[in-house]
Amino acid sequence: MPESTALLEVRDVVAGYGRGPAILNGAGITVEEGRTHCIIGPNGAGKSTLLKVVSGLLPARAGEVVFDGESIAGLRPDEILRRGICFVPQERALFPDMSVRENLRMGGYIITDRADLDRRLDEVLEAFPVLRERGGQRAKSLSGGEQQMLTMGRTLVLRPRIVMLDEPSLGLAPRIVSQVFDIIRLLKDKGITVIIVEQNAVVGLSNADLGCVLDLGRTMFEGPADGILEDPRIRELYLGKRAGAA
Amino acid sequence: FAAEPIKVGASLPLTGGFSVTGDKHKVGYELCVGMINDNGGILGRKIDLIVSDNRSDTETAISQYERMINVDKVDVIFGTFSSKLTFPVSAITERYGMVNPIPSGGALRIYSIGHKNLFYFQQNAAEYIGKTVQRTLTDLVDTSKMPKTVAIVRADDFFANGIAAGLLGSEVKLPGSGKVVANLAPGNLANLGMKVVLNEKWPEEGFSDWVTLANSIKRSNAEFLVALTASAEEAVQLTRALQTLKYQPKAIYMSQGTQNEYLDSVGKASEGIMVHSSWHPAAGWKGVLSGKPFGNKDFIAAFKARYGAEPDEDGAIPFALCQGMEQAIRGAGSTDNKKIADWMHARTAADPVRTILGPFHWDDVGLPVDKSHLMTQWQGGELRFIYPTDEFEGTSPILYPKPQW
Amino acid sequence: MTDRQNIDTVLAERDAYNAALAGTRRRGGSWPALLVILAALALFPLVQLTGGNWNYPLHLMLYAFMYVAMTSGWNILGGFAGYISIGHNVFFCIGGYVSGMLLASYGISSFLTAPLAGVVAMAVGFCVGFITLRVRGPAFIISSIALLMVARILFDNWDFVGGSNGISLPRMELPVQYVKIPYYYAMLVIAVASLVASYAIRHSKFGLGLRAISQDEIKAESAGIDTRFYKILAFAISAFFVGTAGAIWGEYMTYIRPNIFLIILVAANMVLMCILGGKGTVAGPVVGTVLLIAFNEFFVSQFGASQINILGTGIIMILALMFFPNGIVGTLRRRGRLPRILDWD
Amino acid sequence: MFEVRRLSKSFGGIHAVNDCSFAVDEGSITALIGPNGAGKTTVFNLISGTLASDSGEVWLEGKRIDSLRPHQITRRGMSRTFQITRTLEDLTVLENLIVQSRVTGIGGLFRKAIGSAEEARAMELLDFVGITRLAHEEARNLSFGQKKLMDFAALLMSEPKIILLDEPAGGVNPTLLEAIVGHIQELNRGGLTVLIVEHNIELVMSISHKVVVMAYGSVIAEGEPDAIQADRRVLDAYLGAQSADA
Amino acid sequence: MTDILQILLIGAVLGGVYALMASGLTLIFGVMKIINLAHPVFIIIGAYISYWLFTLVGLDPILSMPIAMIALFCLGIVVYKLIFEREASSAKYSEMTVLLTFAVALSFDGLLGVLFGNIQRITSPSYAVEAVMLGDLFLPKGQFYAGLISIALIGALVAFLKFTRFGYAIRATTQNREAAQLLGVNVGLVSTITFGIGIGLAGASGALISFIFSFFPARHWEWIALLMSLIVLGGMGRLMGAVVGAFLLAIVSAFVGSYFGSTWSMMTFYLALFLILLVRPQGLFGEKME
Ligand SMILES: Nc1ncnc2c1ncn2[C@@H]1O[C@H](COP(=O)(O)OP(=O)(O)OP(=O)(O)O)[C@@H](O)[C@H]1O
Ligand SMILES: Nc1ncnc2c1ncn2[C@@H]1O[C@H](COP(=O)(O)OP(=O)(O)OP(=O)(O)O)[C@@H](O)[C@H]1O
Ligand SMILES: [Mg+2]
Ligand SMILES: [Mg+2]
Repeated sequence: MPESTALLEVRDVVAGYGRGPAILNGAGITVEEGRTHCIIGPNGAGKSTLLKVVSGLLPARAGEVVFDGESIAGLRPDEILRRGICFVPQERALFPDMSVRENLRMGGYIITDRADLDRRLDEVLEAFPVLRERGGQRAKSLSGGEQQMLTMGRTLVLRPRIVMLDEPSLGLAPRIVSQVFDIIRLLKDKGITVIIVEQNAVVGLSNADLGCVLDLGRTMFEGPADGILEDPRIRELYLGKRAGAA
Repeated sequence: FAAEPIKVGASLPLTGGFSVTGDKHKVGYELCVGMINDNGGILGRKIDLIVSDNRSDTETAISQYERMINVDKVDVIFGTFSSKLTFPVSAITERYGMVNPIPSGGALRIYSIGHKNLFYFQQNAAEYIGKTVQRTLTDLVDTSKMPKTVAIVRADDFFANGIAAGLLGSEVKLPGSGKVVANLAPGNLANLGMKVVLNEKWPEEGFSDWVTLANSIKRSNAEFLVALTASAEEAVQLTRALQTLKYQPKAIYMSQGTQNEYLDSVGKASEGIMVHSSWHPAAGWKGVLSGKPFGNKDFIAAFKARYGAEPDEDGAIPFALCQGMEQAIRGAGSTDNKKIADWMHARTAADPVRTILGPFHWDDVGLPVDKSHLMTQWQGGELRFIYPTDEFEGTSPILYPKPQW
Repeated sequence: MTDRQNIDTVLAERDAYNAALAGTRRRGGSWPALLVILAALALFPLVQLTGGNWNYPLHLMLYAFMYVAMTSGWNILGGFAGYISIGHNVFFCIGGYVSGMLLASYGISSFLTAPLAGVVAMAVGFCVGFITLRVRGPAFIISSIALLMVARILFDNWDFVGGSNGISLPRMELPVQYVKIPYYYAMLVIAVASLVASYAIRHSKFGLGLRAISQDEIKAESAGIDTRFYKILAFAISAFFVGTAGAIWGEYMTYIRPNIFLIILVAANMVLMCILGGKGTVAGPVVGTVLLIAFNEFFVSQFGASQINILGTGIIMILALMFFPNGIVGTLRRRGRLPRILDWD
Repeated sequence: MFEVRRLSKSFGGIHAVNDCSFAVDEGSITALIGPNGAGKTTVFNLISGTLASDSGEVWLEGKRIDSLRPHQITRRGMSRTFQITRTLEDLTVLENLIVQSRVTGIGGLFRKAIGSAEEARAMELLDFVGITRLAHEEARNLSFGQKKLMDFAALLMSEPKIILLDEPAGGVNPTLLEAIVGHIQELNRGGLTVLIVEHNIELVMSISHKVVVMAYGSVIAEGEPDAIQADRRVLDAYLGAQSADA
Repeated sequence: MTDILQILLIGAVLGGVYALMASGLTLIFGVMKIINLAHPVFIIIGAYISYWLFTLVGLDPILSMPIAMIALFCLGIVVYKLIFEREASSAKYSEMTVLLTFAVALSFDGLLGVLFGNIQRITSPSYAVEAVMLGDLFLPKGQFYAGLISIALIGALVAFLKFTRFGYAIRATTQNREAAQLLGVNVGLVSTITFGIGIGLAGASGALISFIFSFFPARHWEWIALLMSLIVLGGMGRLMGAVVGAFLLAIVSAFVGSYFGSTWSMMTFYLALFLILLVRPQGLFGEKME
């Protein structure tokens, strides 16, 4: 793979919690600009841990995290965000007592130019009319799907270069799941690189360009998403037999 | 080189609620011990004074006396300040058969539980202070101008409750067994023919609502205010609140407030406020120190020379106590506490202990015989001594009615 | 791209990986050593026969036993069930007053009435728990402080028990060198009893239930645990030990008054000792108590009793919390460095 | 065996559950589905006693249970899992399981915390969900999916007669999920009654005997899986475009 | 009638002061979930600063209030950095901090005692013993000024939280720490500054109470329960709740003190606390927690 297209290069990362054993043992992922990536793997493989390392929430013990040609290992989460990597964790990360509009505004917290921020907000509300409708409502009173839209909308305000979503379809009704993937396509259309972690692997992979299998804290497989979907061994180990029927 | 020093232990409230007075007790003890040592000590032995701070806390005080007696192995102890701390400490000293000379701890109940080694170094128990208040007013104030109503407010404190019991004429009982120690009826206020229009207490710790209290006093319209504060600080707070509200009674008596700190904090507002006292610079008591005469005047001179400030009651009392104990050790010829106690119990009116607070001899329970408190009043920024009028020279006339704020 | 591995290899590797990461199970404590220590404590008062003056060490030790009992008691509610009370000395006070009033009025020794005092404390604990255990976390902590304040005001104004001036109790007539020994043994018995109870609870279904409650009450409920009953029972048991200790302490002091029992520092001591030693562990209260009393004595002997003492206690506590967030016992165990003699969980 | 009659619950102004009635037959697997915010979790909370209902009745084996406290309901043989897993974080995984086992009488309170028979059973269950190695690990250290698995294993510890599963599949790896579903079906054949809330529609349709569809707090449809899947209302409200593809 | 109005006035002016004392506490709890048991000790430090400025250079406590506020703001930041920051990632943060703040309170109590002795102090500007007369009613000037300034400060705080970008960040951090962090809020900085502001408010109220209540280092224990009852009544972490709670309780306690005796006036606070826990555990303004 030509070096130039790798926007984010995570290589041989070793990481663990506190004094505990290493959870990640040489995990890595190569992220190409403008493409959608899907990480799959069994429970406890270290998928969330990997995203935490990239976003700066968890320090790596070894390995490199190179973004846009510069190492970002050891930076604070807000510094990494300023460079353009935005992370949406597994639990929905809203401000429950703030209104929808305030939540969106918080999305643009690092944007200091007020006019610019207002313009972006308008744009997002354009893309998600529901959010405009509910502008004054408190975030916690939204339904699960609306909350997910708000999270995504907030990410759009920021216009990051990379968005990392940890199980975005979790707990959502099928109808909303398809909406979420619509939004992910929308992000891609706007030139944003997306990384998702999905247990709903078939749906995840079929909506992604590239896939990555993580197991035992290591990267077991990396390649085009459809390739992964079709590999029988991966299917047996990670996708479940039923996947074949789908 | 001389023999082993005599170790003397005292635990005092150097910090906490009683810090102002506690600190002065330390000064009083130190001054006296220093002078004795300068004079060659007692029985050829120097005195080694160990003072520790009990933070005005009961449990700490107890534990410190335990420590002094068992670990530091002191020969003699000096008492602590306040009834609150003295009460429990006296049980410890009694257990070890130590003489407990008490500088301050006037509540009658302390002397009612059968301890044999207590010796009080002030005029009389708190319950009888009311007598001094009563006599001051009857003797010095014209009957027609006498206040008709009185408000009595007090800290819920051992000492203050004691004074209140005398003034209100209540029974002093031992809770639990219910034994009546003294029946003080009808009480000094009743004797004065005054009607009690407000009787209120505030908690001993953590009270800060002085303005509301002052407002209640003002609403009662009492002509005479008896304010039984437990410490100088409380006296300051209450005075300020009363001043703010412009409560104008004919007279105010407080149980604390002779201290210079009181004057510093309230300034002119002190004018006309009466406070009882055990000591006054004008009192011409004659005492003895190291076998030589050493009276009140000498004390004042020595105090000024050493500290460059005027002494007050709280320096004088511990000094007198130390003076008395010096005579007792010398008299007993040893630091054996049994012998010291026997010697002290053997004092009589004719052969008393002689101190700058006057002569002392004690009854069986350890209260002084035949002594009563003085009444003082702040006049022109000075604490004047107004009653009794016949004991010493230098008595000032009473300022009555109290000038308005 | 990594090479495609055989499914079996992956599965085998998974097993190896799992084995490597597997957590280890806890070991048990060592009993013989404990029995030796206990025997030594039981024989210690014999030193008074040597003729030296050991009153102060005896005093300190019985004081330590008392705090061991109170802290272990506190730990049942605060450590196991996770309800931190900064007002537990209310039960200390109740115990002291029940036995104290019986002693003062009828002359019955506290040694006899201490269990009764404990039961009264327990009953009060039951009632109080009924109200305050409805809230948890910060609100419970605050309610416990309020309980302390309310009790203080009530006792201060209750003339029957002598109000804020308190009452003095008859002394036990014994020669000076023996006078502490009965109290020493009484406190030792209470301390050992509290530890045994604490151990038993920690290893029972009840203890497991309490620990579940400390984590998530809704989950505990839906796991079939009667949380309200468990909590109140824990509250009552913990009040029992604190109350019994108070009963003996009152007679030992020969004087009881609200501000001996009902000052926040007594409660603070319980909390501190427990946290320092290790909240929710059986040995923690002992370790914490011994350390804190030792520090305190050290300060007193070095600097005399003064504010430095308080400053020192505060700083030690900060350091302990920063470097031993789970208490000494808890943190050492996490790091696998806990001596076996302290591993009672 | 188990029935909900005219249950209602509102939060402030929101009618989360509104006059909701349905029944679950003994020995069946019944699925409760519906869009996000339909009130499914709230119904679970009302049934299990975690929340008090505003009105309505819950009947279990011919007795009303709506005024009982949660632990009493659990003791009658009805256990549940939580959508957002609740773990006893400081307890080990093993203890998390043991806690669920039944305690009888005051005497039982002071029985040994971890009996050997219980332990054996717990280890068996952990082995089944593939997290044996975590048995002595504190539960806080589990990944999202591992917690879900632990929760499921713990549920079975109490040997319930009826279980309520709130989105058991969310976040669980598909391979493992198949095994779990197989296990549920096996238990069901042994007499266990199951009420399951799940957004994984494929799973729902393949295992359930009856499907209840909720929207806006009320039941809008009820019936056999096939009939439900063809129901227009359900399609509109819930399934959306995605399942139309399937 | 005059009587009642008079008592109401006394309670109300004191309420203002309590409100300021409680506002910093509430702010810190709201944002960081720290129950700052050391809050009263910081108030006392503020009072000492004003006391010494008054005693040594004669600076009026109201004028020295900004100095006390800034000094305590800095102290708060130092304390936060040294002690609380490293704990912020711990799972049992809220519980740990109760104990840590307790330890901090103990340390400062001891330190102040070593430095200044546990001697009661009070500043005596002339207005501390004067009153404004409103017909028959009087208004103690000291309390009145302090109450007014408190309200102004609280108003400024509210505006700051509502309208500034930093205020947004503070509120966001309050509600979801991790999310705020992931949106680029430097939550470490926000926490530090918020803690500083909270302690700064403690300093300001210290300056104001320096002429209303006498103080000494160990005094802070007495205020803990009182302040706690205020913030619980209002709903923990709710600024407006604390303010309303403060006024309500101060007024009720003034009535209780006047009609039932001073011994019982403090009881108001604790009984109110129990009542509210029984009836509405989330406080007057709090929202029901699960
Ligand atoms: N805070 C923590 N402390 C210690 N270990 C942890 C912690 N969080 C996760 N782990 C461990 O790290 C491993 C990987 O966890 P991670 O959350 O990255 O898994 P995951 O791949 O996201 O799984 P899932 O699909 O279940 O979310 C797990 O074995 C888990 O036990
Ligand atoms: N504690 C609460 N306070 C206020 N509103 C609540 C509460 N719990 C639930 N709700 C509201 O009640 C409605 C139903 O919620 P519920 O969680 O039961 O939905 P659900 O069907 O489980 O949805 P999902 O599939 O997203 O889990 C929602 O609108 C939700 O916002
Ligand atoms: Mg994960
Ligand atoms: Mg739900």
